[in-house]
Amino acid sequence: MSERYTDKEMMALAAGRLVKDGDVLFAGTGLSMLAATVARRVHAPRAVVFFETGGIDPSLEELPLAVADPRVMVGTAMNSGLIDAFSLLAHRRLNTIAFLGAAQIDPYGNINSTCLGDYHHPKVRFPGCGGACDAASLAAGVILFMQHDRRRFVEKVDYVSSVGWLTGGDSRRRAGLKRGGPIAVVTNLGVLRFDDESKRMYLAEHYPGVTPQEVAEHTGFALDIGRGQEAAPPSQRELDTLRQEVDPDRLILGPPPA
Amino acid sequence: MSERYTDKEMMALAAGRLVKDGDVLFAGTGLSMLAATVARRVHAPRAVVFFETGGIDPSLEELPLAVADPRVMVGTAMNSGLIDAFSLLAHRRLNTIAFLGAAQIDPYGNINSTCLGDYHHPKVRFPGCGGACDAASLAAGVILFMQHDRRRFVEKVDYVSSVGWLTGGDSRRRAGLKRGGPIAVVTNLGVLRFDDESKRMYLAEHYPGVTPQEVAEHTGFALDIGRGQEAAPPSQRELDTLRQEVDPDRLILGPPPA
Amino acid sequence: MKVGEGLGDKLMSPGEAVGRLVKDGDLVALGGFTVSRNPMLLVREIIRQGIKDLHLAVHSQGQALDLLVGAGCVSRLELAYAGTGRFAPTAIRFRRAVEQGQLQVEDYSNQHMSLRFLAGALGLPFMPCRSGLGSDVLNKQGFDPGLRGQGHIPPHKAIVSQNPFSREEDPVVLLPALTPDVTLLHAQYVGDDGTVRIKGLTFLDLEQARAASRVIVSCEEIVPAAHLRADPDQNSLPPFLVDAVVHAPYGAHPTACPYFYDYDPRHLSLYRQQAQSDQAFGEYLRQWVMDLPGQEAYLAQVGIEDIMRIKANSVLGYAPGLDRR
Amino acid sequence: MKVGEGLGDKLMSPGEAVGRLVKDGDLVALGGFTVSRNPMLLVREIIRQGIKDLHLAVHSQGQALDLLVGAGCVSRLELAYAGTGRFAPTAIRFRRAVEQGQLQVEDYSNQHMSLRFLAGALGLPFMPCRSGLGSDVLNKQGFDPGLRGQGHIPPHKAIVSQNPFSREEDPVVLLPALTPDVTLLHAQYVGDDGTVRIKGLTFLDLEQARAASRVIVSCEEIVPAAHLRADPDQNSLPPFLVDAVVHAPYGAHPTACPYFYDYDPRHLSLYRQQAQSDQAFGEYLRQWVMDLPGQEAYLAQVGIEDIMRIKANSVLGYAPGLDRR
Repeated sequence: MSERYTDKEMMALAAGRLVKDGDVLFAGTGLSMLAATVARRVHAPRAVVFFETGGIDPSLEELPLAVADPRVMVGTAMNSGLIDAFSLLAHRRLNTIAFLGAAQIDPYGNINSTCLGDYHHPKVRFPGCGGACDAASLAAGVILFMQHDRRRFVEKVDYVSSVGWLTGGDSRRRAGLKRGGPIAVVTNLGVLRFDDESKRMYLAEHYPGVTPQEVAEHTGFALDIGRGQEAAPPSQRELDTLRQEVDPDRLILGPPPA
Repeated sequence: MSERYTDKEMMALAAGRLVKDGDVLFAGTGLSMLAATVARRVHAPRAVVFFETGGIDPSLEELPLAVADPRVMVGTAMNSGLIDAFSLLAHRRLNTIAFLGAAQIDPYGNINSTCLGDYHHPKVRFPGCGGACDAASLAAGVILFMQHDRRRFVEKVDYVSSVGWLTGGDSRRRAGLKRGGPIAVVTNLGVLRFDDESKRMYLAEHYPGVTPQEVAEHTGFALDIGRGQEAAPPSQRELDTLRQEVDPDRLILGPPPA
Repeated sequence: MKVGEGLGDKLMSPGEAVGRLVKDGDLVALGGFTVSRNPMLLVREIIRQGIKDLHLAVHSQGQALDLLVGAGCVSRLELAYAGTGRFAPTAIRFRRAVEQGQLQVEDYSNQHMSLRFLAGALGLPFMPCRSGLGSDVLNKQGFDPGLRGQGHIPPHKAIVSQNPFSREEDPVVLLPALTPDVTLLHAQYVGDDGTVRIKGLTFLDLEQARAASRVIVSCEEIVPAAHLRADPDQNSLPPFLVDAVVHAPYGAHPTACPYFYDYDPRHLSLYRQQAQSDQAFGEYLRQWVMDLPGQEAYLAQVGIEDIMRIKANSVLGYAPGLDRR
Repeated sequence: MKVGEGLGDKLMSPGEAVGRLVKDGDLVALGGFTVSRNPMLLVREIIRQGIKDLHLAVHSQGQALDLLVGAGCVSRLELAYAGTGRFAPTAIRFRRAVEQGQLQVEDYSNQHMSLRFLAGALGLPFMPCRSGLGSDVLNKQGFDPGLRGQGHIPPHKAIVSQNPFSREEDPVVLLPALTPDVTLLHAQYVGDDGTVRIKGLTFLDLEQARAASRVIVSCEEIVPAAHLRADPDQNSLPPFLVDAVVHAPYGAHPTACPYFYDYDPRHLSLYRQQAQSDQAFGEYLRQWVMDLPGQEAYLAQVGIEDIMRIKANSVLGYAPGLDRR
């Protein structure tokens, strides 16, 4: 257990642990591909991955670098398009879990992937909400990936691209969203969850070697760290699966541990 | 030109003559199949046939007996389903012409294929509007087939399954239907059209051997017969095409002329 | 591994599939269209199990609808069309049941039903359209207004309202989504992972399946999943939308299953005759449904001669030269 | 008859197709998705012809969008996402144009754009959905409110209203249909009758084509219609929805065309570098667009080495083992 590992490895594995067997995973690329794939190989063999582009349950012999990568069209149960993919995302009989990332996040898990500054005169323009807005609205649950720093964890995001728990409490339901909402935020420091009642973010797990105080310091809003537990380090099986089977070329994992 | 022919042959050919080259034909089965196919072979080679079931431009080596017949799925440009078919029917760039039949018709070309008597306690129940209501609403034009008798040509149909010119004038447009409306009614006695202004039915053509008076007598409402011309009899080429190429087994044409 | 074993619990006999997944009072959608790919084997099983009070939702249905209605399994019906083309321009037992007041019927058009299933499949509450404006399809309601908003009956049959994106007068029809309890389909192929492939026209089968809470697929063949996954562009439904797979060769007879067999003109003509009277129809039910629990016995009664007559040419998809008079 | 002759007037050079069918100010939809099947050859031709003031409508677009925006052909853009995944998480010239106020942008989600094109394809005026409730995608408008209802801009970005089929509070989003003047697609196959077959994921291409007034399809191969019509389940569009067919081998480069070639990591990295500065981007435009009117010259400049590196395995659909760092 003393093997070294990188932040990205820990993030992929921490997110993978949140997947339940039978979940239907709406994956982006990058870390979400790793999390979904490692989960299927380690503990959730009946979890299924699909992409908003219409690739449903691909074999993923090689890692796709975009959701429209030809690698998401191979060995699938079916190839279709966006209309079908969003039909699955919203399906009442499926426990669809979406992995999303963003530039900014607020204490209720609302995220911004559109712009910094004023929408009409942005300082920085990002790609836009893409399918994240749809996943955040319609999936049965959302798992968020974030780099943990104060400029990204902010009291109020500049633009709500994709809703989380809105203003907390039952505000999400009152806005008309019947299910879903963020389950957890997986960062390079730990795993944050949302209070059952208030729906405000709190620290659930800090990674080995990270203190709760460090997490609070890297968060741009007041964060409840009282419930934080130390996360289990990666198991050998998890690391081996991730490194040898899922991303052997380290296309997404990047450099190995120093 | 003295060759004998049956009512059904004349009807198929009279309707076929109304097809223009390049029309996109929404066909049912029966006479409409014959009309569409003979038109393509005689004078409108670029007319295309499609079916509400999703069969688009089939080769029609054998005549289908229903719009879901496997014979509408062969040699097509594409096989799809109802959603795609209705998308074509309504398409603003296509001159879609639908062939429809019914149990009753009124002077404005509104038709009934649902029931006789009160809708809630019908004396006779028919199959229902199917895709005819959609074609009558959305196509660029409609050609109707009717057996010509007083019980079928009525002042007021018992149930408007599929709209024609509604109450005449611009009432169709005022109801929200942007285009379309019936072009002609092809019967076993002649071809009826609709007045440009009033949209009321009038006799345009009576078949050779049929008098305008006979047509009026078989019509259950007052019919303008003043504009009636004698239709051209079937040409040898039309008859040969119909009999030898389109329905050689007379599956739809029925018994040959006595 | 034997073909089919990969399906595990999903592979069911007709009795198991219907017994577990179809309940009295369910809102049931039937796949296929008039004379093609009707889920006949599943429908005969529903009749044998005596399931009652079904609420059917179909676009244009023929044989499966008529048999279920004739057997008294159906209380309510939303439809666009009931018939089998030239064999029965109006479905015969359907016609009789409506004329005798035994069936509550709500009429829609085929595009209406298409969009209602599509709305259900997409998780949308309703769908706009323009079809039927000015017609009695929108002006007249079949279901008792007192029952609106209860059970499976939406609060409005349809609503005509102004298009909010137009500044001119522009009426549009709003149609309520359909979300069946269970959809019954007959497909050519199911992979041993549950992947479904329908060949030829798909009609509304895919929308009906995606709109449903439960899906039963009967199929001509169960094939290795690897075969279907080698060409996923052609597949129709993913495994996780399918609850039960029933291996049912000739499971759509007497309707067609393209590339396997044509519709059976002799059986459809026989049915037309027997459906004309209550007594003869009772005899048909006894002879072809109640007394024939197994598909083998059913096919034996159809007879090898007719089975061979309707066998499809596997390139053309139908039986060329079949006597269809 | 030579392959392609059956297309008659529909078979056009890129210059003819764009010159006849794309006009200044048009509402243009681009097929493909981020790094796959972008209509790159057609887009380079639009740039060479100096077409201006385009109003683009896309879901998630990458390379084609960025090149058109960078070349100054676009005034307005409705989109859900602009990027090419790892190669440019935000499309680079798009980002610069927005930050410099050179582009009017209206943000929607991918489902929003899907449903808007679907509405256009079905001839429906709008489509309901539930995505985006409570978000700034619905709360904030990009286009000048004074321009709403003019030209290609619908009178409302979206409307949130009560679901008329629910007796409880139930807000729904209504989205206006999109009906492009012209849609540009790149497909693998077009038959010499104009039938289109897209292999692999179809994204929104089919809805975008069916929603449009005019359709230009560039393709890897023009093949005998009989080949496509022997398996019509796999076909994507009928001939009568296609106005121009452009024979364009490698016409999606540097994005992928599944089963023919992968995306080109070296070219996308080169583009990323050159797109960073106005000057280098100008150089890219000159080198790769303006000075290269023919596809042969373009491919010669890409070079046989990279052409072979990205050549897809025809079974897998991509280039296995391609160095994608």
